[in-house]
Amino acid sequence: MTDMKEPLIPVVGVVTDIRIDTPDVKTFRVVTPEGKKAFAHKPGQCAMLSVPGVGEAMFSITSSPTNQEYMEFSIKKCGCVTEWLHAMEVGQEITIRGPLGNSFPVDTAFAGHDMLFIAGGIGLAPLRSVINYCRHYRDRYGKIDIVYGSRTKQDLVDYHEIIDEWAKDEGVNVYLTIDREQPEWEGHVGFVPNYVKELGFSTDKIAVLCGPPIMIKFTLAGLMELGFDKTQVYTTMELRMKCGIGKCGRCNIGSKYVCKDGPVFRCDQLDELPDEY
Amino acid sequence: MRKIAVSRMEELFAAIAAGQSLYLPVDTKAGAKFEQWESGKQLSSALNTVRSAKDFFFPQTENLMDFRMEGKKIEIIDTRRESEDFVLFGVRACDVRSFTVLDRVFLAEPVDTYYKNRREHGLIMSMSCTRPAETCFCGTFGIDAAEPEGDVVCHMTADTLYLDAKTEKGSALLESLSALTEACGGEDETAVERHKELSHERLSGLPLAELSADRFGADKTDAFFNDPAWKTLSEACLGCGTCTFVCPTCQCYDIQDFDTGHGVKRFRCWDSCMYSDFTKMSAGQPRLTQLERFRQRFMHKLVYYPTNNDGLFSCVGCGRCLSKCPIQMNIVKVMKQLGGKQND
Amino acid sequence: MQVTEYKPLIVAFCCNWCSYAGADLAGNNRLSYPADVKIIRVPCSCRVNPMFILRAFQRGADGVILCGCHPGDCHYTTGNYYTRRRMALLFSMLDYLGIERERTRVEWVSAAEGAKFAATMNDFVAQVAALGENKRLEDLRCKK
Amino acid sequence: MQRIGVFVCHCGTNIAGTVDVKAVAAALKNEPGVVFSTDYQYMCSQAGQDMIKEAIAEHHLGGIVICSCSPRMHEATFRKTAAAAGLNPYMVEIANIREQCSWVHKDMAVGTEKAIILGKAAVAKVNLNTPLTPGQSPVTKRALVIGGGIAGIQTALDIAEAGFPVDIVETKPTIGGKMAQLDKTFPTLDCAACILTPKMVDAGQHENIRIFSYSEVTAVKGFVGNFDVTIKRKARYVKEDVCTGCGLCTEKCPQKKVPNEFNLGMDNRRAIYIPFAQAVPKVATIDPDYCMMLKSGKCGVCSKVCTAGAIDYKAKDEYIEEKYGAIVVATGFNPISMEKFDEYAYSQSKDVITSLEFERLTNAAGPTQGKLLRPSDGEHPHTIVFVQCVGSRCEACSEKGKEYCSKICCMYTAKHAMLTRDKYPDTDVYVFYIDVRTPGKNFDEFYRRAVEEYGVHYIKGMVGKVSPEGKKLHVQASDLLAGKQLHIDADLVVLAAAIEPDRSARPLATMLTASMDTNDFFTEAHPKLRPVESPTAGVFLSGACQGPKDIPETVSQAGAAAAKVIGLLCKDHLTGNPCVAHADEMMCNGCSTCERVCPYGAITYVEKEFRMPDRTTKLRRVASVNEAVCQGCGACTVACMSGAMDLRGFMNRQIQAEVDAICK
Amino acid sequence: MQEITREALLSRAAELFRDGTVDRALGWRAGEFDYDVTPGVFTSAEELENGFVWNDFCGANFSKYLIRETGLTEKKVLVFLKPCDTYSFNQLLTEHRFARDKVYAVGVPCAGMADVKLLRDRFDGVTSVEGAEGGVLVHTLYDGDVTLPQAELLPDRCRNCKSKKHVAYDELLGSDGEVLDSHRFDEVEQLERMTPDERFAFWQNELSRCIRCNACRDVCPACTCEKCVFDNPASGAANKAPSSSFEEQMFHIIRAFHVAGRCTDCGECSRVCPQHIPLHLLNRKFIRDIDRFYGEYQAGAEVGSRAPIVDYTEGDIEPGEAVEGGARHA
Repeated sequence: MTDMKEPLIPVVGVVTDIRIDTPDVKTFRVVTPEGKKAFAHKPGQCAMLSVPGVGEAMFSITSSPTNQEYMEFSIKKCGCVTEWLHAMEVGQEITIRGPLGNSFPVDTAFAGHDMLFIAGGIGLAPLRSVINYCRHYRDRYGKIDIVYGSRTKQDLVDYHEIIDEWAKDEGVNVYLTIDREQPEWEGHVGFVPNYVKELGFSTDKIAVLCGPPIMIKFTLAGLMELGFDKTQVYTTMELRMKCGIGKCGRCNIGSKYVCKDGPVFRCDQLDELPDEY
Repeated sequence: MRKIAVSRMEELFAAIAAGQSLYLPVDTKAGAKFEQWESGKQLSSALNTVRSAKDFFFPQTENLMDFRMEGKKIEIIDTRRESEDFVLFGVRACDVRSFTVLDRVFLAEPVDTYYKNRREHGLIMSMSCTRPAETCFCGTFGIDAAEPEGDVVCHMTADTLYLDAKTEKGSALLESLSALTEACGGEDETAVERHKELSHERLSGLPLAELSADRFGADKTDAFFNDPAWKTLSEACLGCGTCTFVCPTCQCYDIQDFDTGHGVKRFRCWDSCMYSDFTKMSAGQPRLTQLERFRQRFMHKLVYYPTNNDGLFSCVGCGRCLSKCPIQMNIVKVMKQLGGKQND
Repeated sequence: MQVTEYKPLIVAFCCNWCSYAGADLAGNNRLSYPADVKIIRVPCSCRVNPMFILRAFQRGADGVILCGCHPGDCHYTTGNYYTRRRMALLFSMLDYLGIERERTRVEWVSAAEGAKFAATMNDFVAQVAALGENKRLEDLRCKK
Repeated sequence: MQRIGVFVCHCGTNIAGTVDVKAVAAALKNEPGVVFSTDYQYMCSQAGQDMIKEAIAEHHLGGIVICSCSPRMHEATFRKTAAAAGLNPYMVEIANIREQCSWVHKDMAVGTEKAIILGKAAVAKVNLNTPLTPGQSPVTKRALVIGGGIAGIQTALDIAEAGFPVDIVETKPTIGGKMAQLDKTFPTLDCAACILTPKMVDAGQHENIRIFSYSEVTAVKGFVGNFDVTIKRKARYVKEDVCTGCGLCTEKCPQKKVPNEFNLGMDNRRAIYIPFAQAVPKVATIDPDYCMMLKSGKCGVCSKVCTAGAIDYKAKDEYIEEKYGAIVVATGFNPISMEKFDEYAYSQSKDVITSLEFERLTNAAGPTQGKLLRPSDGEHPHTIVFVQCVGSRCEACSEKGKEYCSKICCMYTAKHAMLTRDKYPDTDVYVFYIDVRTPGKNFDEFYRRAVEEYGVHYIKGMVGKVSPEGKKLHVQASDLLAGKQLHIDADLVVLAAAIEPDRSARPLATMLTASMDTNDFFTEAHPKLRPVESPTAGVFLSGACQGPKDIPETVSQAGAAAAKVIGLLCKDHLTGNPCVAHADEMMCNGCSTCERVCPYGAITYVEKEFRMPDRTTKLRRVASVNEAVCQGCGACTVACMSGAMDLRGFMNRQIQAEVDAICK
Repeated sequence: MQEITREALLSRAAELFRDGTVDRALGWRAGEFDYDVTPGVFTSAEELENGFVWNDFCGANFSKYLIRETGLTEKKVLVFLKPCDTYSFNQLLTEHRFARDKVYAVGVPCAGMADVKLLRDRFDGVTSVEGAEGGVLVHTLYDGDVTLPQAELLPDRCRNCKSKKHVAYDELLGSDGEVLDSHRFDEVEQLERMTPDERFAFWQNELSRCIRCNACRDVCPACTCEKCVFDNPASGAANKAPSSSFEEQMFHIIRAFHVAGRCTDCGECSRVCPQHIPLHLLNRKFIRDIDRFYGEYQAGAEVGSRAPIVDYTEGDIEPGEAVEGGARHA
């Protein structure tokens, strides 16, 4: 955890760019009023964004820590705060507080390994920072496979970045899928868990999973079938949060606080927690 | 150790209050309550206050900051003012321990500066118990009501108040009161010992004296999480927040914004894990029924908290929930049910 | 009327069919009343929830007045009868809690009673002004 | 949050004279959501509206606030403007800065400050507005006319002529109503029967008209375009479709002592009867109160003489249910009872009669075959006193009569007086009056002819007392103009009794949820602009049920009501008001409290299965609002404890936002 | 002492379980002491035999639990109802909160229920309370054993009991009582006679103690909303903490208003308030006003009755007069 002198008091952030990703996902670029990045972070960490009067909510930082100029957040519209954020225009100030939570063990457990990233829908948002981190320090990791699926082509977040940048990188394989046939789609059609099994990855890698609970459940089962061990699989969790620093008492699963001890968990660690998520 | 005649308490209070705010339990229509001392206010004779003393460090509502907005601009205003020193007099052993429990949450990294600020400015003058109630079970958690923790520990016999400084802060306070108080001699030591003995005797004779927490503690999640007894225990729970709010160690809170019409106040307030919307998200609800919420509260006190805090329980046995729960459900019943025969 | 520095803030809920039209008529006839009165249009006086009234006081109103069609003339036949009962009970409760009874009022003003509207507002503003600022139902956070 | 445009209208100097409109526009520019703010001379002008449309397009506005005159004035205008620019019309809010600001405040600073606050409230509200789409409901293309008098007949004929089926429900055995009882009509003096009976026949034979005579409406459910009506067809013991109307039974019936209501009891009819020769439908009816067969099972004469075999003693009341798109109330009037008017000796002397009884006495089809004879002894009366305003224009507190003017009495009294003098020049005719009211085409001329040509003695003054003395009636009266007491020995006294709505109107109003005034006349939706519509959508008013009327007025109102009905039935669908109540089913307790306060019966309850958060299902009782019936008063929203019930367009949060904005 | 014994209740319950009428029963479970009984759901006669308690501290009103329990069973739920509970029971039926045919209600006479708070106010360390000759015998830690008349244990709601008559039951054990002529409005009237300043001071003092634990609301048999407005962020009225005196006023005024005409005056709100706020005085004010303005009305006296607040007459009192009348009437 990064040292925060005043963990509850945010700083002001200015939205300098808004990108429409999908019909319900927008990506917001945020800097301080001085035009700097609000704070340094690690891949997988989160921040609390707030619109005073509307509320505060936790979002994973989508941009890579290697980006020293700004932070980005890909946000799906699904509640009060997100609705407000979606209605915003460039130049709007918000507040930002963080970094919060743990991060992916990019420099330890991941180092030197082949990586398999599996995401569904908006689940790509937390993975984007770690994927871009791995791409940035390309020599530290082995082969990178990315499986990403969404309902439709329009719902694929960061589609252009995936096609124009990721897919063109050496040693990076991107596998896209959508749930149902669509006229302008020539790629794979089917659900992510099935696609992962079809692709049949070798087990000598670390898998990172993020997506809706049902997708995680089936993909994890699929990975087990392929011979993965739970210690090789990482995922991120999301629960209702208020303080973000493990004190307000609501995001615990057993003795672990998702906001402080998470959001990144190794799947075998999750097994030790009571079934209450 | 220093002493002062009970008949001169008013002078003592006046002397303390001269340097800082002094809060002490006083009797009100609705039971004892911590109030700021002013001339004429008497120390309550009640065993304990209805509300715990946690308010002083973790108030029920607290303005965290203000926001001023104009057009697209936001200004963040830290509304805190310089805190003043204060003394809490007459805090019982259980409540003093609750501060330790709270400290482990709020002073853990990242430190809650709001709490820390108050904690640094507060001085605890605790008071040993001689008339523990039938609902008391602090002993279960290793608390000695005859020998509380605190900056200054007080023992009150029929005619004398003994003041024993346990910390530097405490010593400094007693130092400042030295003109008023007398030094203690050997017979005073004896008197205090006798006082403690009486206290111990009474504590050991309490109805709940035998209650044990041994079965609970760190890493016992699996032992209790799926116990069928949770259903029976929780079935009458109304889901109100009474137990949480009278509890000295419950520290869950909510952060909310209030639009005043000319700005936004962000405040935090006590919340309760017993409330159905405590963990509710637009996407779902991990604790669906009162059973899960009820279980959370007691698992937290007896298992989760000890797991994260070297085995320390986050119950201090003050007994408030025993007397305040609308349906008379409480941690003692929970411990006995889950603890099986051991506690019968 | 005595002119004082203090300007009370009055929220007036007016039903669309009678009282709001009555207020319009007062305007048509250039019958003046203090600008302290701010009107909120509701379809019927029975749309006014006691919570709106309390909220107005919370946010700094010094007086709240409800205007509706005369009993028996409600556009919706019965709306103002319910208003009458609800407000009788609410006002009595506020009084019971020691909140000045002069801060609240219900007045029946028809679409033809522009003069009555203006007179009512003049009277109510004077009545509230005489009481001074609302202290008993205030929310300190909302004070400037 | 919306992207909001603010448009501040000068209204020439109407607003700009007391409000600094530029300052208002500038102040509102900083409100949350406002992306565009401007002012203009006349927002409602074509140029102003074009400006709004352009701004909506250019700035992608999601909501607009117009600071202008009262929404009662131009809300509809600006909603249309918004719609024309592709914005949902309900994303428009109006800040009333003219009637409720510039016109009532004189100081520029004060007016400007208030206008800004009103503008802020409108902005705060529009920020929470949601696009609303009015609901649609189909229209049953059939009308119901309740009452078969001239009002009902005319309405029915007009609707039927336009091609829509229409049913008339009449409580009596025949249609025709009061007009059928009249002799001549003022001011043209044409014969009532001559002009009415052809219409009755038309109605009876029209392919689009069904007549339910001897029937009553007993239940009305539903709403405009979709009424479900239950009609009770009272047992008439004669098969309507079999009876030929030959009338033989009515001659042979041994029960001859039944007071004949058509002649107001001045003669008798049989227990089986046809009210009058031109009755429609022309079928007999057995009066169960008098029929020996029905009462004691002994008789059966009518059945024996009926060659068609139409008599059916075992008939029962029948209930039929029918759907209608529109309902016209034409329940008409009755003269009030004269019981309370002892001073005129109505109950003491047969020779004190009401004007309607006088009509029957002068009618060729009446008890005297049209000869004016005294009811007591059948002699020709030589001195006749007419008393006007009996029970009309009474003091407010008077328990005896009505406060209102019955409107028709002056004219029919003049008619009676004139006709009497015309037929029987040897008669002295006196008319006592308070005022003579003759506002109508050729009315005053008519009255003056009575006085000037026919020598009727019009005396301004009230009759104090009528006392029967021997064969004479001693009339004590005052002549206000001469300032003296008069004593007249009259042979006949005719009372111009006030008229009142038919008794059946009150329960009917309840069924229809139509409102009535204190006199039980139906209330119109607007006294000037919507005189033939009731406040309840789809319910229309025809004739004297709405207020006293003469025949020409009745017929014109009947036609107007028909026109409204036709206008309604021409539509395939009705577009509702979208500002209606709506229950959030997840929060609804199903407690029925809202149902109790709904004046329209718009709320019903349904048992619905819900998926609970724990993935179980649960059957819950929840409120459901019929949006076509709901009128949007909001009574239910306050009755609802949980806040499940809210009113679109005036949501709790919107009103609270307005309160907040005003109080900040 | 209660007229009906534990054994009588148990044997009746056992029969009902045996003949299959019910598959669950709402009753009281023993606690650590005589007085800390907890409501519970028993699913067999054996379970009742082992854990069921019936004594003077069984005051909790079960009606509200029926909403949940009737939804969980195919059979009926057995419930024991004291006279005052039957009013809440009827009121919930009026509001369609549970199905009548899913309940088997046994009326139980009530001699008044004891409140341990009253003992605690007088003695330190009350360890047991038992019935004794001439009242109750109280064992205490420091004040010895004390015998008290039963009446001294009765809380306000029992001292001012409005009715000993059951208004709903499937069967009645023991004898039924009468609707009583209680003095329950005395305190309300006393407050009404005060000056507005005094009243304001009184309520400020009382309400300022509120900790917004929601016990009053959550125990209230009239407060059964699927989602309370005070918990619903979308209502605009949600508030969680007494962060200003206004929010205390708002919460209690609106809560009282929401139960006006529905509150049966069961007194549970005041019983459970950890801060001893006399909340029943708010509800009673509404009851008093309703009686005074619109004629006597007892919520829950009959199923399906129309509460005066959702009714009207053309000649109702005007709000201005109502306020005048409030202070004048004695």
